[in-house]
Amino acid sequence: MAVAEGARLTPVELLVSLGRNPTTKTLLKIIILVLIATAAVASRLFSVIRFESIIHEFDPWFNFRATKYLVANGFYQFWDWFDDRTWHPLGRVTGGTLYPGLMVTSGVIYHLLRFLTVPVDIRNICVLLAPAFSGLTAYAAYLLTNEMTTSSSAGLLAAAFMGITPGYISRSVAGSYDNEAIAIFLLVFTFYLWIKALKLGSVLWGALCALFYGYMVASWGGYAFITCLVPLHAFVLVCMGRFSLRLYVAYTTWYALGTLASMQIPFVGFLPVRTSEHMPALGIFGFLQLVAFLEYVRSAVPSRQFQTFLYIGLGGIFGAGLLGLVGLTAGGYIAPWSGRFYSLWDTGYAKIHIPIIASVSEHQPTAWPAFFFDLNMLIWLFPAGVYMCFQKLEDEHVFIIVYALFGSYFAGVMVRLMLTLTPVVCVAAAIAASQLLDTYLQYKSPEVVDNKEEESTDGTSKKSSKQSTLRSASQPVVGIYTVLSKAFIAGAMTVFLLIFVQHCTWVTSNAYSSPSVVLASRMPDGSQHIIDDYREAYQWLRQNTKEDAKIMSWWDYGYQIGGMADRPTLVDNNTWNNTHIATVGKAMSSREEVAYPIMRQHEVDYVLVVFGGLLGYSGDDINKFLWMVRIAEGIWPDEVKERDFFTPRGEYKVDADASETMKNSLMYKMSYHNYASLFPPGQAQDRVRGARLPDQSPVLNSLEEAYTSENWIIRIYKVKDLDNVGRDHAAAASFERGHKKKKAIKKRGPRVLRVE
Amino acid sequence: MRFLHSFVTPLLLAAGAAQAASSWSFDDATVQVNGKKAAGTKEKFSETKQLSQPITISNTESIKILLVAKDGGKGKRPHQAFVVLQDELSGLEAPFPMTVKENGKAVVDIKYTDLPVQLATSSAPLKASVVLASFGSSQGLNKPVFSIAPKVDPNAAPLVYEKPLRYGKREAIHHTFRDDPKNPPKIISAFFVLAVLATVPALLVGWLSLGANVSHIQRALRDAPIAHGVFFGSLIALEGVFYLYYVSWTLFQVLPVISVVGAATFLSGTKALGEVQRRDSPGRGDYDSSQRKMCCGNKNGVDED
Amino acid sequence: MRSLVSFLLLALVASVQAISSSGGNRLLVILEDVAEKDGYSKFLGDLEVPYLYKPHHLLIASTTGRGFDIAYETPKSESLSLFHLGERSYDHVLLFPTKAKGLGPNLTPNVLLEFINAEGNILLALSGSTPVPSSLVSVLLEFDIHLPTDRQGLVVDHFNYDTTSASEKHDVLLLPTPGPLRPDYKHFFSLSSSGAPDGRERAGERSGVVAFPNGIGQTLGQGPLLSPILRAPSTSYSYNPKEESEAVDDLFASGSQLSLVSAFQARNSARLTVVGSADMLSNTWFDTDVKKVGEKTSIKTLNRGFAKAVSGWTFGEIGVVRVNWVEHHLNEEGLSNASNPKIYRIKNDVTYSVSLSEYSWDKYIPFTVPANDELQLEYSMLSPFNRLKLNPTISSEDSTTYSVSFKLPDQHGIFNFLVNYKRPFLSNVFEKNTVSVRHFAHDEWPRSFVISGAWPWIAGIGVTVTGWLAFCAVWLYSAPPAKGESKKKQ
Amino acid sequence: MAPKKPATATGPATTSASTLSSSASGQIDKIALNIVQHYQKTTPQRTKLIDTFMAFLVIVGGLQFAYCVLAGNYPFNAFLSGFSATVGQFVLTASLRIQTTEANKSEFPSVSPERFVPSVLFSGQLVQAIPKRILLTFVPSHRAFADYVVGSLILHFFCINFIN
Repeated sequence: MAVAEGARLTPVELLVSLGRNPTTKTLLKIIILVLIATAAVASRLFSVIRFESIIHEFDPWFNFRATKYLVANGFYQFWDWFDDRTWHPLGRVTGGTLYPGLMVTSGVIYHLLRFLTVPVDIRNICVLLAPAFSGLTAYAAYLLTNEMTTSSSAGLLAAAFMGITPGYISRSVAGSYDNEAIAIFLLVFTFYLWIKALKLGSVLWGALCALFYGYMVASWGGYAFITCLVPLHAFVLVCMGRFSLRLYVAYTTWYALGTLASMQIPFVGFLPVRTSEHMPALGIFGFLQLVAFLEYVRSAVPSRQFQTFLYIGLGGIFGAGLLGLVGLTAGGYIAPWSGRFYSLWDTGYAKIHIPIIASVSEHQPTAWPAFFFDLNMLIWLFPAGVYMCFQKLEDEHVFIIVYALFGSYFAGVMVRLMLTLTPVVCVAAAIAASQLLDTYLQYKSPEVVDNKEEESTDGTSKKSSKQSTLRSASQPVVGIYTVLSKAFIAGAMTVFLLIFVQHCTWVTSNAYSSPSVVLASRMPDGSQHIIDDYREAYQWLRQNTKEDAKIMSWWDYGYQIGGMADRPTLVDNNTWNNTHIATVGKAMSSREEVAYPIMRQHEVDYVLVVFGGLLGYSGDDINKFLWMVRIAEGIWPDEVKERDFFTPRGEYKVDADASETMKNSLMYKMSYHNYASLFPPGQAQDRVRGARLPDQSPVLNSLEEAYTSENWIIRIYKVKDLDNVGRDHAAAASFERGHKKKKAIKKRGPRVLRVE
Repeated sequence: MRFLHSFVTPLLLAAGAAQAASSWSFDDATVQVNGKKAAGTKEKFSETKQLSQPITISNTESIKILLVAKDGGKGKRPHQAFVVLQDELSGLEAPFPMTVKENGKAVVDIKYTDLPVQLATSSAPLKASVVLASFGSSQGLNKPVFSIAPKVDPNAAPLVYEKPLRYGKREAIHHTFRDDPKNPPKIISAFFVLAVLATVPALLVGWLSLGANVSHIQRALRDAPIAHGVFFGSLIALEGVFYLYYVSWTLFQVLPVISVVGAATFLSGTKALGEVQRRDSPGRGDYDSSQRKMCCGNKNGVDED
Repeated sequence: MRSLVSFLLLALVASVQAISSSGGNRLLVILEDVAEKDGYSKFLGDLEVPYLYKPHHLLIASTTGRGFDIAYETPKSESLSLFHLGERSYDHVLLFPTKAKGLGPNLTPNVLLEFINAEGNILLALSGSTPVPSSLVSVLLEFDIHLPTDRQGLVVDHFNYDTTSASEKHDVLLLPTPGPLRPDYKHFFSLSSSGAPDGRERAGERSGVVAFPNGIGQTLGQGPLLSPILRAPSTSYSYNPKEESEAVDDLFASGSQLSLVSAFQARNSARLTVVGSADMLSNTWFDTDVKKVGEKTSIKTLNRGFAKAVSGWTFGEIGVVRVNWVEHHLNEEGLSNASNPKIYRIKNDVTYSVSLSEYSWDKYIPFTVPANDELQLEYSMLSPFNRLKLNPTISSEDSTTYSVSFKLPDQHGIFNFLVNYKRPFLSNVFEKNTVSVRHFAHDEWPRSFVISGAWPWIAGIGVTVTGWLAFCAVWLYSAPPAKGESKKKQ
Repeated sequence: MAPKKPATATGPATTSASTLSSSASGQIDKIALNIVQHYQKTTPQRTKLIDTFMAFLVIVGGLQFAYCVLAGNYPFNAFLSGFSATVGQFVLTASLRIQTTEANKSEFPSVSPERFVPSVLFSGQLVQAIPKRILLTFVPSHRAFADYVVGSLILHFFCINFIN
């Protein structure tokens, strides 16, 4: 923006002279790109400024832990890492079940900086990795857009959009050290390379594309998006009769090398030839061989013969291939579509079949406002851009169109896939916007360069007009001759852009910058008050429990406990073992007598629950409770029943008329244990669910309260040992409370003689 | 004080014990199985003759035992008048005290439901014996009189007896391993190896038949000796590095070497291909190609670490 | 006086330790009236520290005195407290019958239970003639030991009683010394005819009787922590002497269900023994002549030996197993066999060994597993994958080493080596060692050239590469169709 | 595939059949014949060399696949790397062939300045160093070979790495 300020004052001639000189243009472009990158990075630092340089929410904590392990023990140890501090007692073959790209990247950066004798803490690298890459992403978006149109203003606009659009910032603020942080850059850059390879039909670019595709695979599970999109693009091209040998070269090179590259990742392994998600790519690969051969034949024989040949040969081969695929799938050599994949087609699927997936909030379908919230004005520039692509329909534009359709569907299905949509939105919107500006910023006739665009937002559009001469040569000029309309439209655009920037800044600073580890609240006097219960509790664990004390909690907190408290956990956010999670769910949702043996068997020492009732913190375990029940019910349908947790009238209540099952469930007891004692009689109430609680709080026999954080958000319970004299915990507890037995309790049924 | 008393009593009682004469006995004893509705037949038994076949009792019935206890021939009430049921297998036994009148008339009614669960579920018939004894000198009586066969009738909730936990050794467990994947017969492998290897000469022959040759090598070496030597050499070297990587090296040994050799390939490649270029179609340079090779060499390096 | 004694004790603590029980030697004896102790002088004498002031006599004397430092209290005295500043002030408590209904604030059920939880041992001597204090009743109920209703009951047996002393009341039972509860248990209470208790297997000749005068019987719950030491004969039964009925109507228990001397061992190996008859510990019955029903000759009671065995067991002088060390190591050549590594790999060969000693009266001796029993190692994650018999390998003069070698299952995870040896009358052995078992590392798989099945494919790659090089050569150096034969093919 | 196809196609030349099918098969024969003639006519010797190499790759790949079908795919990674090595090499070679065929020159337009400048300056930080003149003078066939070499090397590396 600074440039714009400066530029506004500069005289026209200077600009014109500058504009004429290609090297200056280059220089300006570089400057602008650098500025955009700076803006992108800067706007992601809100979280650091607001709070501190800390790793954010859940998954990043694991990535952070893994990175530390990698830095400490080296690459090969990392590769063979068997993690015995998660998924107790199963352990996790972490080295083989994660996407190493992120950790390896920051590891390399770390060692590089060390090599350059820059003393830097690995944590800071992890915190700042995402912003750094966002700069690169902006650059990649610039490149991609440049492939679409000849007007480099579009590219610069796209870069600017990409840099600051909230849809991308949401996953890449400083501290959200997650796979997406680098994956989006790789996504866009891979697409750029793909387009490049397609245009030049060169093995080299294809190989490059494959390499980056491999990097992408190493970094994010979302690589499947590329794996499906590129073949789709190729297929569409062929169907449009746009098959070209360039396509053949680019695609086959990409597929042959890319598939091999992806198979190098232990976690991916044989999937590319085993699962159906990857089959389209393979199919298209074969299909292209076929088509290429047909092309050759056509060049060889007269067309009539070719017809018959086509029918006979093609039909036969296609049928055979189809049969083969079906057969293999039936025979189990190829896995049918995985559950996550189904849930993309039928949003209801997950809820029924795989609650573990449905329970994740970011797997929910997107709400419409979210689109506007994340993309603001781009959302309406986007269709215009796609339309532009339709106008001059070349291979790369087909790609944008396909990507647009594909991406927007998935973004509608899953919130998190908004991320994959964002790049194409930026590109298309940029094309539209630049077209608009370029058209309306001609002064009167094409060749005279016009400087009114200085009112326009940032330097980007200025460049566009520098290009104008060149572009006017290439395409017919749309004549707008009244200065008024030009001024009006340009002004409007300017305002929109300004609003956009303002919106992005606002969203970033308010919505996406809080590291859900630390909560911020406003005091009555408006000052900010930090609620730090999580770290308080994790610190307590770290300092007051044995090194290998097993902590049982719902899986959301597994990574954080591992990362901050450094204690073994039963389940964590890497939800690879549904049964294990269901076991925890069962323990949480059943009576003490049932839960205790489970906890004994899993050697649980402490149980951690999150309870927002006192503070009105709505993301607590009671609100997640139903998911635990559902997941448990999925495995033990006859022991845990969701229905039992509702009142007869079908409500989910926690107050006096909650269902018995609910009141006896471990989770309920742990959440509300001693809670009523905080309040004067009859006043006890839960601020999240707005419920008035009974005065005597539930009794715990097999657990004892170990710790409760300042605002009661985290409550930690210790699992009692077996009773020393062999009573059950209820009896022992009642004895402690001073109820002496006078006589032995008569058991029902016939008497039983003692045998030795 | 107390133990003084316990000193004295033996002396006193020794006298009483001396003249031990009478002993306990019983007669006109009957046993009868009573169902819900119908009372079963009375069966008589005595000390001398016990019932031959066992009395069956099912879970709604009860057994009624009547007898007259006698001490030294005349009816008297003993302090201990039990009917003791014993499971002969496990040796477990359960006493059923009789209610006795002054005149020694004793009766007990044993319901099936009163049986301890081990006895009720016992497979062998239970030995029922009468125990009559009391204080004083007269000798007690403990005689098996009949046996009871508890029979579980199907249409009632079956009694289940789960053994209580007793410490002791437990049966051994041995883990069974998954069996390793097995190799195909070596012959087939060997045959295919040979077949695959055989294709190389075939390839060469094919080329020769098409008039392939390397006759330009002298020219090449003459025009750009180093370039060609190094270029082709480095290609072979790279493959050699790959081979070493396959055999023993680690990634970190390989990468530097690759980058070095790659650079060599690029530099020499520039010249070499240039030469080839001039040879085939005179007068055009092809630095571009080599440039691209370089960048790929580096890409290579970048993406593997 | 006691302070002087205890001072001397302190001075000689080392030598005293040598002969005191494995669980400490501070014994508190609680009687209704301290004077009563004379009635039990023999029994207590056996327990007492002999000749404290002549240490060099210790070993000689140790046959009669077992080195306990005994303190006497009455329930009422306020100086009586089992705990001092949260620490046990005594190691063992011996409670003789008291008349009072309650035992006062110092011996509430909670205190007694607390004492057990703090690994203190209690020997409880009851009597058929005095009602049991209610606090004892309720604490026994916590252990699932049941006493007759309204705290009173007398065990009689009209078929085998002592004709000399109880020809009328039949309340002095004469019992053979008990054999093992089960063939695979160690039995400590079967006395050889000489009356010397021996923990060794000495089945077969069990001559001699134990007199059980004027006692109260208990019934035991189903729990595994309980086990009867002395069970009543089948014809005996318990009744309430208070009620003047001629016959028993509501019967508390009879026969073998009626336990006369019962043992309870908590999870922390603290022991509580209920002796139904305090008199059987008294001097009177330690060795008197008794006569069985229908026998002319009278024999001596073995009460002294039995009392020694019971008290010895209760106070941890016998039946205490000690784990000296546990060790497991990798058992493969070429790899380091360091002791107790934190992590193994699946399919490793591993050796596990544990060394056990057993305390016998005054020293540790090698622990031997009873004939029909096994010491077992469980290798478990969630559920045992292996349960293997540990075999004795090395035996020194005071310990035996049991060990077993096996191949770890092909399942990675966090596993436990678990020796859980709980047996009645033996202190609990529970040794859990956790190890992580990892998967094959990337370089531990068989290499492809080792697998014969992979050869053709390796060859395939080789051929491809060779062919490719050749092709490059041809491409670079092949002259457009012309003569010239081809060399330099690799 | 190109060179192999005729051989297979000419195999089943069934004349003893109904007129319709015989006509169809006759068609096939004619087509195959045409292809073969066309191939021999138009293909330069260099391309034939490439084709031979491709044929060789097809055979090797076929053998490996046959072995997999016959003897099972126990070291699956070995099979994959072995087989995909040949496949990858095949497609790379095919690309080379395509790019070096005179007929396809049009498909691969020599890069024109105005199109290439941006991609030099931004797309290729890689290629900044290059004087522009080189980029303007641009030759597919040998650039193609260089690309081919690079691609193949990458391919080989992956295969070696994957077979363990």
